Amino acid sequence: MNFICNFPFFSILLSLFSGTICSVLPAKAAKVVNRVVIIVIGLMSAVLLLYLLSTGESFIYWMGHFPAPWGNEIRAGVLEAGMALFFCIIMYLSMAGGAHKLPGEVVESKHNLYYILVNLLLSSLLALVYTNDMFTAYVFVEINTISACGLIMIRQVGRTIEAAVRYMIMSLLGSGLLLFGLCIMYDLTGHLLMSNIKESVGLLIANGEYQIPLIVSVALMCIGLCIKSALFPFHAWLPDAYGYSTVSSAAILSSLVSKGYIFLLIKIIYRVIGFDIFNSTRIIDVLFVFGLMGMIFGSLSAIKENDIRRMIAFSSVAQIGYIYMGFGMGTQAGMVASIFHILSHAATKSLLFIAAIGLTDVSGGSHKFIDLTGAAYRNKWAGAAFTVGSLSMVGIPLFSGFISKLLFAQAAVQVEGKMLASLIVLGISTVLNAVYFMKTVIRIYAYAPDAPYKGITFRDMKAYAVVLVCFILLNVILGVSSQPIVDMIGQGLAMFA
Amino acid sequence: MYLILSSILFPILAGLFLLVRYRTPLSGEKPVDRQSLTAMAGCSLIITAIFVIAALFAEKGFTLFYLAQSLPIYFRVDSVGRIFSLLAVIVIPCAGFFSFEYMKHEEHESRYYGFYLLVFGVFNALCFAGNLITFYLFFELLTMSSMPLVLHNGSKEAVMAGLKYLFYSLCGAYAALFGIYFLYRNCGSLTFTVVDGALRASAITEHGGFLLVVAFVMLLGFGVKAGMFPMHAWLPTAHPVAPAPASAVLSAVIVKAGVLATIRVLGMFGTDFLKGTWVQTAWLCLTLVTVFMGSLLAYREPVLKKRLAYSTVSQLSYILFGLAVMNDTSFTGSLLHVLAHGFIKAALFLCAGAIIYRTGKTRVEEMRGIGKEMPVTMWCFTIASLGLIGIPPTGGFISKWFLALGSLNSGIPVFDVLGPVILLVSALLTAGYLLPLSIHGFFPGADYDYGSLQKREPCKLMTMPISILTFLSVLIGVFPFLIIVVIYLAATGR
Amino acid sequence: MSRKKTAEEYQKTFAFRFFRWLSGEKDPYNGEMEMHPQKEYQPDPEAVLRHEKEHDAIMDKVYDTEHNKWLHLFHRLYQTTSILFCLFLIALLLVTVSYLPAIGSVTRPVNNEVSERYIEKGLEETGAVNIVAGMILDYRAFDTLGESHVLFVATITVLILLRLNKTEKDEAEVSDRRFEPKNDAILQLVATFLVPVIIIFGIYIILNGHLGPGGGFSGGAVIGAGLVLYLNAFGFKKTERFFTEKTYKWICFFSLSFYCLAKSYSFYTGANQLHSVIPKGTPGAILSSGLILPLNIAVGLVVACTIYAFYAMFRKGGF
Amino acid sequence: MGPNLFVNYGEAVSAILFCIGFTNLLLQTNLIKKIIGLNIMDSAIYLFLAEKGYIAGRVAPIVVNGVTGTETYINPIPSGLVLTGIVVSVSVTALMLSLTIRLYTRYHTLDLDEISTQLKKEGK
Repeated sequence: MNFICNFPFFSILLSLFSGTICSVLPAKAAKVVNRVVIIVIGLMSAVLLLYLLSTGESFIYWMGHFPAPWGNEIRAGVLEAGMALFFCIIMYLSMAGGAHKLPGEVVESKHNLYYILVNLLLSSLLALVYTNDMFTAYVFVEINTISACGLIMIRQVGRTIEAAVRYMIMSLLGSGLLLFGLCIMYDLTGHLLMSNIKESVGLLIANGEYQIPLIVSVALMCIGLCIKSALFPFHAWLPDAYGYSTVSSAAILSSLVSKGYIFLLIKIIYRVIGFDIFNSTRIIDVLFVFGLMGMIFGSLSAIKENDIRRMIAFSSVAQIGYIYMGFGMGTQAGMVASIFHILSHAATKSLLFIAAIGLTDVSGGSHKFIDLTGAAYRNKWAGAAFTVGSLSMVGIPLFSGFISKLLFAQAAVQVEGKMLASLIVLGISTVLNAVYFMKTVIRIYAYAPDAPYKGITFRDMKAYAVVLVCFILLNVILGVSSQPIVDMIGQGLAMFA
Repeated sequence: MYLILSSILFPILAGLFLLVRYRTPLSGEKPVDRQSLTAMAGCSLIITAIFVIAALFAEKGFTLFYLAQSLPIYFRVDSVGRIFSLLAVIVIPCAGFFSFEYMKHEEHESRYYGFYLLVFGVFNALCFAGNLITFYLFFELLTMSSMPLVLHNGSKEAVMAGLKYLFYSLCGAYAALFGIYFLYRNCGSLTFTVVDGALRASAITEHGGFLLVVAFVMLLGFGVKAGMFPMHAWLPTAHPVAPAPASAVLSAVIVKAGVLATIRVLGMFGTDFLKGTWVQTAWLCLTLVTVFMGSLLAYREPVLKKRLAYSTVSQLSYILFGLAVMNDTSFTGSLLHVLAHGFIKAALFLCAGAIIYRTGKTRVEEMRGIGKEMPVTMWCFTIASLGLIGIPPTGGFISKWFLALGSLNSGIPVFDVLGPVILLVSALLTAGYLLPLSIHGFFPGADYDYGSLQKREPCKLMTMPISILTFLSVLIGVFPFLIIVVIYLAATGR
Repeated sequence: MSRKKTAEEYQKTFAFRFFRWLSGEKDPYNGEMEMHPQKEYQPDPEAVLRHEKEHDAIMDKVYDTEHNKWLHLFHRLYQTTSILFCLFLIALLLVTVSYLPAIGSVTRPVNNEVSERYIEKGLEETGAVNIVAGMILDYRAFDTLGESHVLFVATITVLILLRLNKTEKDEAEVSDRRFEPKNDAILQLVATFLVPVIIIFGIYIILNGHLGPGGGFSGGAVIGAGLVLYLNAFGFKKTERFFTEKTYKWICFFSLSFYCLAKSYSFYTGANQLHSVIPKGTPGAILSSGLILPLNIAVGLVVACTIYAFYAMFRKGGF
Repeated sequence: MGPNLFVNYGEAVSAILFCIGFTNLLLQTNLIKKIIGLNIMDSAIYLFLAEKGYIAGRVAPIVVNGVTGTETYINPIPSGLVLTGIVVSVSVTALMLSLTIRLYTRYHTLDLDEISTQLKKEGK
C-alpha cells in the first residue's frame, strides 16, 4: 500500500491527539499547535486528493488487523479528500480571522480549552468524512455535537448558554433518532460497515423482505441528521448560537458543523442505502418540501432581523434549505449541486461572519443596523468583503453563489415533477436574499460623517485583512473556475457507488 | 480582442480607482481634491470613448474564459451591439461632462464618477457580449453598478427608490435566468443569432408550447428593465431622486439594456418560432397598453423629471412594439428610435437638470417664463420635445414612420391598424405634456412679472452637451440613411 | 500481676468508650463534628419585591394565555404537534418492531458471520477471554477511541462552564468549607473502611476486564465513586493533598496520549499488514491479550478522574 | 401490523419508552425533567440494542473452559455497542447538567422560556 493511503488515518489521529496535547499546554502554545495541525492536515488532504485524482480509485483503510465485516474501516475517495481539504482551509481562515477578537470574548485561562474543542471538532469532522462504519459515525457525531456546543457557549453570556441548551436538546433528539434508526438497520442487516450494509440492503430489497422497517430506519436516520443540521422547522437554536458566540465559532459552526452532518447524510444515501433505493422512497419528497420551506422562511426571518449577525445566521437556514432541496430532487445533478452549495455556502458564510465582525468593531461593537451606518468607510476591507459575500449570496455571476444556483436550476430542469416548484422558490429566495443583503450593503456604505466611531486602517489589522482577501479569492475561484470542482464532485460521487 | 477588452476593462478599472483613490473622507480628513478628480474622470471618459469607437470596427469575437462547462464568457461585436454602443459612447460622455458642473451641488462626487465609469464599462460589455450567459452576467452587474447612482443623495427616499429599482431588476433578471436555464437545455449553444433562432428543431417539436411560455417569461423579465407595463413602477420612482445626469443616462442608456436583451432573446428563439403565436399577441397588447398608459400618466404628472420618466416608459414601449411586430421595417424603426429616443431623452433630462441646478425648480407650473431666463436650454428643450413628438425633420419622425409602416405591413389582424392609431394618440399626448412647458416658458403670459427675470443661463459645460445631443437628434432625422444601412445589416443578421 | 487502673485511665480505654457508645450516653456528633449551620438567607426585601414583580411580569408575558392569543395558539399548537408527533412515532415504531425479526431466535440477520467469528476466533485473535472486551478494544477499537474522547470533550465543556476564576474560587471554597458538613464521624468511619475496598474492587474490575465481566469504564466508574465518597467524608482539604486539577490534567493527558499512540500503532501495523510486536500472551492469564489490559487501565484512569472531576465541578466549580 | 409484535415485546417496550423520553424532551418546561427525558430515551435505545443480542438459552460471551462454539454464546456486538453508548450518554448528561447549573445560578429558574424572556429583556 502506498504511504499516502495512511494520510486519512494520520489526519484523524493527529487532530485527536493534538486535542489531548492542548489540554496541558499554555494558551499560546495551544494556538500554535492548533494552527500547525490544521495546516498539516490540509497539506495531507491536498496530497491525498492529488494522489486519488491520479489513481482514479478510492481505497479502504483497515483500522486494525481485521478485514471488512469484522474490523473497523475508513475509506477515502476524491470527494472525501476534497472535503477534508476544504474543511481545513475554511477552518484555518475562520480561526485566523477571529483570532484578534478571542481575548475579548473568552477568559484568558480558557483559551487552551477553546483550542481543544476546535481540534476535536476538526477530528470529528474528518472522521465523519472518512468513516466507513455507521457506529463510528455515531460516536463522532456525538463528539461533533458536544464540541460544537462547547464552541457556542465558550463565550459566556446568557444568550449563548441558552442557545447551547437549545442546541443540545435539538441535537440530542437528532442523535436519539439517528441511533434508533441505526439499531434497526443493524437488526435487519447484521452489519455496521457501510459497504456490507449496502450489500445486505440490496439483497433485502431484491427479496422484498423487511420493507417497512427498512424505510422507517432510513427515515429515522434522515430526520435525525436533518434536525442536527438545522433544517427549517428545527432551527430555533441557530440564530442565538451563531449570533452571540465568538466570531470564529460562528464562522466554523455555520460553515462546517452542519456540513459535517450533511456530508454524513450523503454518505448514508450513497454508501449505506444506495442512491436509487433512497430515491424510490417518499423521503426525498419530504426533504424537498422542507428544503423549499426553509429557503423561504429562513429568508423571511432574516428580513425581519435588525441585528447583522442574527440576520446572517437566519440566512444559513435558507441556505441549508437549498442543500436539502438538492437532495430532494433525487438526481445525480441535484446531488452535485447540493455538494457544490456546501462548498460555496461554507466559503461565503464564514466570509460574511468574519467581515461582519470587522464592521461591528468599528461601530462600537453594536450589531444593530442603525449603528452600522457607514461602517464600510471605517473598515474598508471588511466592507468590501461583506459586499462580495452579499453578492455571492444574491447570486451575481463571477461569485460562487451564482454557480450553485445555476447548478440547482440545471438539476431542477431535469426533474419534471419538481421543476416549477424549485425554480419558483429559487427565484423568490434569490430576491429575498437580495432584499436583506443589499439592504445591509447599502446601509454600510451610507455616508455617516457624524458617527462617533473611529475608523481602522490596514496597518492595524494586517492578518485580518489577509484572511478576508483569502476568503474573497476562494469565493471568486469557486465562482469563476467551477468546472474542475464540479467534475471532481462528479468523480467523487461515482467513487461512492 | 484587446480593443474590446480595453473598452470594457479600462472604464471599470478607472472607476474602481476613482472609488478607492478619492473615497469620501471621514470626519477629520482633508477633503477630496475636486479638480484632479474631475480631470481624472474626464480623461477616463474620453479615453474610453476612443476605445469604444475603435472597438466598433473590431471583427473577431473571442472567449475570455469558461464560467462553467460550455458556459464561456464570450465577446463579439455585431451590428445590433454597434448601434447600442454608439448610443452609449455619445450619451454617457456628454452627460458626464454635464455632471462636472452639475455635481458641484451634490456630495460624494468620487462615488458618483466611479460608478458612472463602471456603468460605462459594463454597458460596453453588455453591447459586446456574444452569448446569453455573458449578457446575463453584465446585465446583473449593470443593475448593481447603476443602483448607487440612483440612491446617490442618500436620503431615505432615494435609498428606497434604489432598493425598488434593485428588486424590480433582480426579479426581472431572475425571470430571464429562468428562461436561460431552459434555453441552455434546448439550444446547441447560447451564442447569439439574429433571426434564425438557436433552438434545436427537435426541441421545438417536443416542447414547443412550453418554450413559448419560457419565451414570454424571458420577455417579461427583460421587459422590467425596459419599463414594460406591469413592471414599470420603478422608473418614475427612481428618476426624480437620482442626480439629473444620472437620470439622463438611466433613461437614455441603461433602460436600453432591456431593449437589447429583448432583441437578443428574439434572436435566440427566432422570429419564425414566435410569429403568430399567443406570445406575440400578448406582447403587442402589453406594449400598446404601456405606450398609452405611459403618455397618459405623464400628461397628468406635475413634476418635470417624473413626467419625463413616464414619457420614457411610453417611448420605450414604442421600441418594444416595433420589436414585437417582428418584421424588418419595424425592426429598423425600433433601432432608429433607440438612437433617437436616447439622444432626445438625454437632452431633455439634462435640460431639466440645468433648470434644477440654476433655479431649483422641479414642478412644471413653477417654470413659467423660464425660457426668458435660460434661452439656450429652453430652445434645446423645445427642439428635443418636437423630436419626441415626431415632427419632421427630427429623428423621432423617421423612427415612428418606420414603426407605423412596419406595423401596417405586418398583416397581424387588428394590431396592424390599432398600433399606428395608438402611436398617433400617444404622440398627441406627448405634445400635450411637453409643449406647454416650452410655450409657458417662452410666453409666460400677460400677467407675468417680467421684472423679476434675471439671466440664469448655465455655463458652457452644461449647455454644450445639451446642444450636441439636440443637434444629433435632429441630425439622424435629416440624414438617417447611413444609420439605416447599418440597421438593415443588423436586421438581416449580418 | 494486675494493676488497677485509675478511673481516669479507664475512661480512655477503648472498652469504656465502646460500652458508653452502646449505652447511648454519648452522641458522637457532639463536640466532634464541625458544622456551621447555614444562616437563613435574608435577602433585601426590595430586591425580593422587584424580583417577584419581574417574575410575575415574565410569567404574564410567557404564560399569559388569556390575553396573548397568538402565544396561546402557539403553545397549543406546539403541544398538540408534539403529542401527535409522539403518538405517531410510537405507532410507527411499534409497527416497525412488529416487522422486525423475532427476538431470541438464532436465525436473525444479526447472528451472521461477524458475530460467529468474534466468538470462534476472538480468543485466538485478541487473546481476551471476555469476547466483548476483545471486540470493543481490538476489532472495533476505533469506536472506543472515539468514545473516550467523547468523555474527554464532555469534561472540557464542563470545565468551560463551571470552572471558576481565582477570586470566585476562593469564595466558593469558603462557602463550601463553611456550609458543607464535615468531619461527620459516621461517614468518616464508614469511608475509612469502604473507600479502600471500593477502590480495590474498581482496580480489580479494570485489571480483569479482559478475563471477565468488567473493563476500563465500569472499573473507572467504581473508583470514581470511591473518590467521591472520600471527598464527601473528608472534605476538599484532604483530597487536594493528592488530587488537584493538575493531577487530573496530567493523568488524563498521559492516559489519552497512551491510548492514542498505542492504538495508532496497532491501526498502522494492521492497515499496512505489518507484524505487530505486541505479544498476545496466554489466554486467561492476567498479563495477556496484548494491548487490551493497558488500554483498560488507561480508560479506567480517565473515567475515574472524570467522574471525580464532574462531582467536584458540580459541587464547587474547581478542585 | 407484522407478526412479531408480541414476540418482540422487549423491543416494543423500548420503543414506547423511547417515545416517552422524546416527548419529555419536547414538552417539559423544566430543564431537569428534560434531562431525565433524555436519559429515558437513551436507556430505551440501550434496551433495544440489548434485546438484539439475546439468543434464547445461551450465556454471556465470556469464554469458559475454552469453549468457543457459536452455539454457546449470545451475540457480543450489541453489548459492545451499549457500552459505548452508555459512555456517550454519561458525557452528554454531565454537559446538560452543568449547563443547567450555570443557567440556574444566573437566572434562578429552570424554565427555558422564562430564561429566554429575561434575555430578551436584557436586550443583549
